[in-house]
Amino acid sequence: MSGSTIIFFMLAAFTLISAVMAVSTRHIFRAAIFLLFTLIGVAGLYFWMQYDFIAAVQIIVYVGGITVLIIFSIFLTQQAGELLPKQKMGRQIFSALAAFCGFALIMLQVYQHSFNQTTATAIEPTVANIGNRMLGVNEGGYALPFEVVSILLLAALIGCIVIAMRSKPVTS
Amino acid sequence: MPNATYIALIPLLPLAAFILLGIFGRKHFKNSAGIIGTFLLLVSTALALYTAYGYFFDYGKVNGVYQKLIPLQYNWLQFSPGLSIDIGILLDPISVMMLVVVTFISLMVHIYSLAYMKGEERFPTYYAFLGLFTFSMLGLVVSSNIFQMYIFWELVGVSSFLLIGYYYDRPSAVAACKKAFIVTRFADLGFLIGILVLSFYSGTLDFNTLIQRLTSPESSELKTAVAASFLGVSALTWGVVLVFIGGAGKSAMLPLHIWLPDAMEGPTPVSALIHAATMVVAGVFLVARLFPVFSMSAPALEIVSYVGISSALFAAIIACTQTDIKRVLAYSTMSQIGFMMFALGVSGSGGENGLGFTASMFHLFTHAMFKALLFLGAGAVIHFIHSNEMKDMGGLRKYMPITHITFLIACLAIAGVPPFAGFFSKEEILLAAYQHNSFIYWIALITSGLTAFYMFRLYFNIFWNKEHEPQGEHHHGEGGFAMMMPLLLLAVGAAAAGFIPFGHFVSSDGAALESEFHFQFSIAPVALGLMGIFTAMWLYKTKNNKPDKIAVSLNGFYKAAYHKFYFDELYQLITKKIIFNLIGRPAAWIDKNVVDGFVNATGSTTQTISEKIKGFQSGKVQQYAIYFLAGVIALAVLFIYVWK
Amino acid sequence: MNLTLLILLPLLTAITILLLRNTAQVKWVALTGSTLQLILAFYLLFVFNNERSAGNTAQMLFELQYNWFPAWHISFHLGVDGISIAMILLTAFVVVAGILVSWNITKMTKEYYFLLILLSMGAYGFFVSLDLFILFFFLEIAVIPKYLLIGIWGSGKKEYAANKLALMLMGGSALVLVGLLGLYFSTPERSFDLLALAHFNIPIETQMICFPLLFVGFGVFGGLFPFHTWVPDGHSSAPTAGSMFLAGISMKLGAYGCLRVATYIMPEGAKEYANFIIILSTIAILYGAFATMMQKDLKYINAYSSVSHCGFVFLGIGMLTKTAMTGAVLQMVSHGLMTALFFAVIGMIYERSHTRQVNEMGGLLKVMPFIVSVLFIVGLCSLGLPGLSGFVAEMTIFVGSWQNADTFHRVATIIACMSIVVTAVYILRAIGQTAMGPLKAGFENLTDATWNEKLAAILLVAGILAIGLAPSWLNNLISPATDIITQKIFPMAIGVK
Amino acid sequence: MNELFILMKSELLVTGLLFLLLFIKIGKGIKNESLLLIIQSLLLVNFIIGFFFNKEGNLFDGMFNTNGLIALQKSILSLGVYLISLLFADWFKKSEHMAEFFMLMLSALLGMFFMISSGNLLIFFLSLEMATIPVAAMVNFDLDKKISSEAAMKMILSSAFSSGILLFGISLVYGVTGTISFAAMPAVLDGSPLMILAFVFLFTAFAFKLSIVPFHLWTADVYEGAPFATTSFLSVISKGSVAFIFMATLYKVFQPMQDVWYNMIMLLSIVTMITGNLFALRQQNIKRFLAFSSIAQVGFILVGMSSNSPAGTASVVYFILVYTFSNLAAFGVAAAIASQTGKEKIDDYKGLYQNNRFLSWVLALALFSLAGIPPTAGFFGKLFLITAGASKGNYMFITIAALNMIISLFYYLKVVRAVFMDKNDFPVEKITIQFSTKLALIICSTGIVLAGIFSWIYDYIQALS
Amino acid sequence: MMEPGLYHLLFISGALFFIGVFGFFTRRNLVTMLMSIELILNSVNLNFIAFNKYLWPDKMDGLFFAIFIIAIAAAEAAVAIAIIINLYRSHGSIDVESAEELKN
Repeated sequence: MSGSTIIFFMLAAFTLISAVMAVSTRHIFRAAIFLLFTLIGVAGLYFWMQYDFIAAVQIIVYVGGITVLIIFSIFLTQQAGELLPKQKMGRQIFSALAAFCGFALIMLQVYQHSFNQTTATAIEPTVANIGNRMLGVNEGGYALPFEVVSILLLAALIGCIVIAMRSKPVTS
Repeated sequence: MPNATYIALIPLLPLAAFILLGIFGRKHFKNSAGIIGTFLLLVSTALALYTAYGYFFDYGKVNGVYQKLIPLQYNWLQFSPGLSIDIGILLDPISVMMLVVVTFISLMVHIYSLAYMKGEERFPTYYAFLGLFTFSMLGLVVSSNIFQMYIFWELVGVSSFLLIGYYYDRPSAVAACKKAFIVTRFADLGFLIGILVLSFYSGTLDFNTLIQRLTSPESSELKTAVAASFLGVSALTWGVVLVFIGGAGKSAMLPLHIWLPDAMEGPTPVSALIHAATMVVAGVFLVARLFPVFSMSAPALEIVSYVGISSALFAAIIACTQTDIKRVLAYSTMSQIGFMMFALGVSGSGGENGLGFTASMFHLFTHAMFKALLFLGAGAVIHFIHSNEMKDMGGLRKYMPITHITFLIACLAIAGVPPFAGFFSKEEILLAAYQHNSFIYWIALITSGLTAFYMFRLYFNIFWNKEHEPQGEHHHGEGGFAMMMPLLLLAVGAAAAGFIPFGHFVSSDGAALESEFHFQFSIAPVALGLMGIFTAMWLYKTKNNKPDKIAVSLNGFYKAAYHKFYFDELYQLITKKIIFNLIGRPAAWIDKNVVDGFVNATGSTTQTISEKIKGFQSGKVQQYAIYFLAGVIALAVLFIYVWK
Repeated sequence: MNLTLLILLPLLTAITILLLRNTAQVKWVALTGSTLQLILAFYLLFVFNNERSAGNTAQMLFELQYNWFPAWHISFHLGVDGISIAMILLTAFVVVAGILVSWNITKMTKEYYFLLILLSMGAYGFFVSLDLFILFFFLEIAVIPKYLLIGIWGSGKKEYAANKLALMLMGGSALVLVGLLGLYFSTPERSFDLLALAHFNIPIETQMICFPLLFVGFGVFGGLFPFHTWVPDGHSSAPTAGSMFLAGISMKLGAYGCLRVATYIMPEGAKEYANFIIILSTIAILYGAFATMMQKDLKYINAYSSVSHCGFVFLGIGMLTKTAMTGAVLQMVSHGLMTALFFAVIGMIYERSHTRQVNEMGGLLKVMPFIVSVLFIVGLCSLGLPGLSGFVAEMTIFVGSWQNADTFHRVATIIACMSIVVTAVYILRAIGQTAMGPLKAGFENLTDATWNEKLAAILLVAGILAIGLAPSWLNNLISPATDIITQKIFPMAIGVK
Repeated sequence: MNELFILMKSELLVTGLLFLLLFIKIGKGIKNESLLLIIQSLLLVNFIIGFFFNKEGNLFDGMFNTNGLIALQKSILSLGVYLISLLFADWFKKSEHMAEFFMLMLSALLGMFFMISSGNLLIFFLSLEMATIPVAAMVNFDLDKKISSEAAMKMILSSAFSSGILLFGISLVYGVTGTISFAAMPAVLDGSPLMILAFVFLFTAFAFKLSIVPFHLWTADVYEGAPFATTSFLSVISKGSVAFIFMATLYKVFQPMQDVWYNMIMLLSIVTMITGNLFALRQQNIKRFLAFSSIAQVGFILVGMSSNSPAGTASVVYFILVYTFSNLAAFGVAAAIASQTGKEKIDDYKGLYQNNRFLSWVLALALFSLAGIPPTAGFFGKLFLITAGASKGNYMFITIAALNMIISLFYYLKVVRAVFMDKNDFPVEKITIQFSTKLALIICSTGIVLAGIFSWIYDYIQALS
Repeated sequence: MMEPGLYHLLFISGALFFIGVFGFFTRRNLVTMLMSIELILNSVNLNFIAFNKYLWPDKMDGLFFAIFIIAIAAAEAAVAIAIIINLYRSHGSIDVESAEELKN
């Protein structure tokens, strides 16, 4: 067993265990922290796959952005220290069952499937390559999605501002 | 060939009276309606007489045989090639004879009603209806096409309905007119199906063609009709028997007679016209019209004769017990028509065999005279007494002498006392029966004795018996001239009509039939008739308690006869209990609850399901997501594993 | 003659009504429009007969065709034959009479007349269309006006009745739609054209599926047993003119569809299912008549009797002989006029006595002789009195039915014949209780018909008499058209005598 | 670059409008009334421009496609937005966030334009999100209503969940085929079980957006909670755009798997029609009622879609045009009533006709059109959908669809009955409607009546598809 | 055990996905539900990167997809949090079961 393999399994275990903890702990802050761990674990897997750029993005956006956002929202909406309410047992079991069935189904299909594979030469996911493509308009260029996302982010921003910056009190 | 136009006018003039008086009468002819109607009918009668003269003495006879002439025919409705309703005029001895009878009796009634119905609120309507009836009856008798006959048959029925229901605000009249219509309609169902059967096998609706196709031995139509059978009876028999049912209904034959006594709710002149002289003999006329076809089927003739004779006897027995004078006359009518009917039944076709046919028609003719007379006379009595019940009458001979004499003539005629008209016709009928079927002959003989008895029972009860106590201004009882003239004219007919050599004109094959007079044969019926008369005289000439005693001694039988052998009750049972409760009510119930219920149930089930499944939309977003995932998994499994 | 006029004229009338401000003018416009339409219908009859006598033997006359939705091969294809003209005449009569009897309507007058005219437009369009798509279009166009007419101006449990009617008719049209699509896709060129479909031999398998769909679908409109249950409630809840239109025109749409679409296009299917049709219609005839006997409400009486009478139409169709089919069409016309008149009379009586229960009335002949005389006429027509149209139609059906020589058809015919007695029973009961007998207290001051009511009644009575007294003009108009239909069913004309 | 301007004319115009609004908002110089006028006129231009300079072509390496039909679809959507801007003018003018609302709506519209034109899964996904996320914000625009935020929460969470499912599906498709380009995909689709699984994931995301049962559960809640303008946008524009791209995807990209998706669509169509109808039967709130009825309508759209033919395309596009008119008219009337009286219950509509004839007739017309009653265009729309669906010869399916029209008629008539027949002692008082609202209602009614009878509208669509 | 590869990664991503799904189903707090969504999106990203690396390294479709998903996730999260905060203000709670007024 090579070192890479060991690292992989450790990363995998870390990610999954964190994920399970993130959805099961009754302390909301711990959940946020476990989410953070999971995201870092996923980033680790990207590193493991030598996709450095995406790993970096993962860390910056998720860890630096989204998690912080979530923690802020927890601060805004939650009295700290209170335990999360427990879901009904029936719902829990049913959800677990549904999730497991889905998982089993997908894994079954995935493992039965023999994937095709390209024979063409790989493109290295370097920052330069990515940057060129990102703003390219020709074959393999992603300028259009880039523009779309930018407008989307603008729209999301406007939406957030309008909704969150409400002035009048609620009348129900 | 006769001129079609004026023959057509015979029925059309009364129709014109109907339209004119029906539409404008109420406003414009309030008082003159009677005169208008009578005048139009007078013209019509004159034309009918002229036609009869022409037919019998001028153009009708070719080579010694009276022809069936069709001076007018118009294609009214074409069903399919060869099968059409043609409205036309068929002249043959019986139709010409009927033209005369109908117009004459109708004219008498028109005239009589001028006085009798005077002052009625719906006077114009009355004359309009009379016109409609006369038109329909005339149309019926001249029909050249079996469907045309059916058409006028129905019209006759409806005009009878209208006239019986003339006093529409009397519940009893309403019930009577409904009953008359419905019972005859029920019979007409048989007629209609009979027409369908006959027309299918003969391929035509035209009388002449139909008779020709179904009687000539070599015709293929006849062979098929005889060969085809249903329930073991040949199609031909079915056809004519069904047609006969129609005739039996109209002619009040057993067991379809129940409407006739009730029909006396109509004004009395109407009873004279419709329920004595004309409409009720339509059944006889129908059988006579199709007689050649009937004669091809022995079972059918048997049925006709037995229905006829049993009705005759049955009605005669009931007539002996009734106290309403119009009802007595009604049952007597039924009895006499039974005579005509069985006369046809015992007749053969052609030559000497056709005696029954001639006798029947002869009796029809004479009966029209004396029965109309009886009714009109009874009308005069009722007009005077304002009651139909015998117990309110008695000793009227002093107050209404003319009525008395004419009534007596009519009674003698119907009783078969020579030389009055009834004697001759009844004699021939009995002779025909005697030659054919002795059982029927004996029954007929007894019935004719009974006839004499109940007629004179009526006569004595009205004009003799107890003395009448005049009340108030009822000093002289006779109606005016308008009422007396018809009585007198009819009395002449009733007295003298028997001397017409009827066989010369009317016979089953158109050739003259010499009727011989058998003196020795007449002894028995005349004797029986006289016996009946004297019995009646003994019982009823003066007031005594003998009738009551006899009634008591005949207890059960008398009661049954008095209650008309419970036929009405039987019908009540069938209609109310069976038709209404067992068919009508369930049908309505099924419609409300099953058919409709199914539709409503579909609606409410949908609503219920809609209510039941609302839990899916629980408002819980997580549950939505679970359903979402479940849907995804279900679809995936379905399409990966099951539905490839 | 341009047949579009028949559709445009009502449309124009309807639009004019919408634009009017003055409610008093509305009814005059409606009357004028419908009278013009009646004149147009007569003109159509006239030119049609002229063309025919000039030797024009084309199946349909005055055909015209515009492409409408070329992508679907839908064309605005109009044309008439004898049957259509008979139906158009019927519609024109009933519409004029209907407008006349609703002269005194005060509630939402404009809308009322608008809907009436719209309804009539649907009927005209239906009867002249030769393309099944537009036929269906016009069939459905009439559903909502009926719903609104019952729901807004009706009486009794009107909302229930309106709903039931709309939903059942919609159900019928759903079946029709599926059937039509089956026909459409069975032809190689994908056509909705009636004549094209008729000349193309639809495969027998398709016929076996589509015939019942279409027949039952149209049958729902026509009140075919056991899909008739909208009839009693719908008719009795509708306002007078609404009932007249419903029973007089609307039910005929269904019957016409059964004949023209189902039977004509799919002769094999008709042959296969004829026995079912006969059984259902025979049941309807007798069962409807018996159910009528038990009704106490005049409108219910007429509604149930309509079920019975429309059973004759289906019987005539199911018998598959030319005469019976001609009789069926005659019965459509006859029943249309008769039932419209009956409803008109019931409406007149109700307006005065404020009751429709027969046992609450009596002796009305005394106070309203005109109305009651008309009631007599219509009752007698209903029970098949000669000289009135019902007789002609029923007898033609009977004679035609009898031409089938086997026991099954015979028995069915006899059972159907029996209804003439039952009909007599319920008609006489109804008339006897309402019109005859002693006058009930409180009815002494009722008045007779007004001019508009008289006019309406006379118009319809004239129609009834025109058929009843001289049926051959109508018979000659219809029978060539039914001949074509039966020829298709039995190409070698069977030896019917 | 000239080509870019022509091919992306609608997108550029909308983007321009979006930025114009942004600058105006920043500058705060213009009153709502005049701003609305500007927006309306530019939207009208946007609608009209869809009929000119149409060219077939693609940009950005096939990521962006356009042709006449797509341009027409965009025009229909623009028309819808234009009508919304007219219909709810009253509400807009009162709102202090009108500019923001329009910015969100326009960005969603822009997202839809890109979505319809999208040529690969990435741009499709992005534009789908762009058409969703701003709408979630729009749902929350009744800021002082609790149900509005509840609805927004439900919308954003459900759509995020569905995005997750969609993305998982896309990732599997990518893994199996190695491409995300629509053009390249048909050649490499193999119909293997994993592919079917991936397709199901993808399909359900469409189903979610189109509110196909059982993925519809968010619909009614969101429609009810959202402001009228948003609800109508969601039910008409969103749904229309997703239907367009769904159809294009099925017909072009997943053509090799048509057996699978035909059955899937048939099944879901039946379930959708029945469920939508059964739920609609009971509803009292007009928005919720229209939500369920629109679910049933989607079932009908699926019938037409199942035909997999140009006729199917044409009938779906046509139906959506008709549906736009009908549904917007219904929502417009409901909004007009709600904005003045606050009444949203069907029972409150009893006796509406007494005081509000115009609104009643428009509502009735709209409902008849939705129910498919002639002579409204809805009749033609439904009939063409069914006819297209019947071309597969599956009569069971067609019969069920046709029978469902009965149930739907039942509940549409329920409203009609309330409006016209039921008595009410306190009917809705006379409602004054703004000119622009009236104009929009008239446009809708005209559309409802004439879009069917003037067959050239359908012919135009047919020619393009 | 063999060398870790595509299938292992797919297993991890699948597991992550359904852990997220489970969380989404069972968590009652809206913020934690949002967290579950993030898990789901991460699993998808992992899928894309894995496919890109092991199967289709010749183009960078998967990679770009992942990048854009991250961007979308951010936008979605932002709007979602805005909505949640708004909901908190109006309902006084971010328990998902406190907002179930719209139903049936």
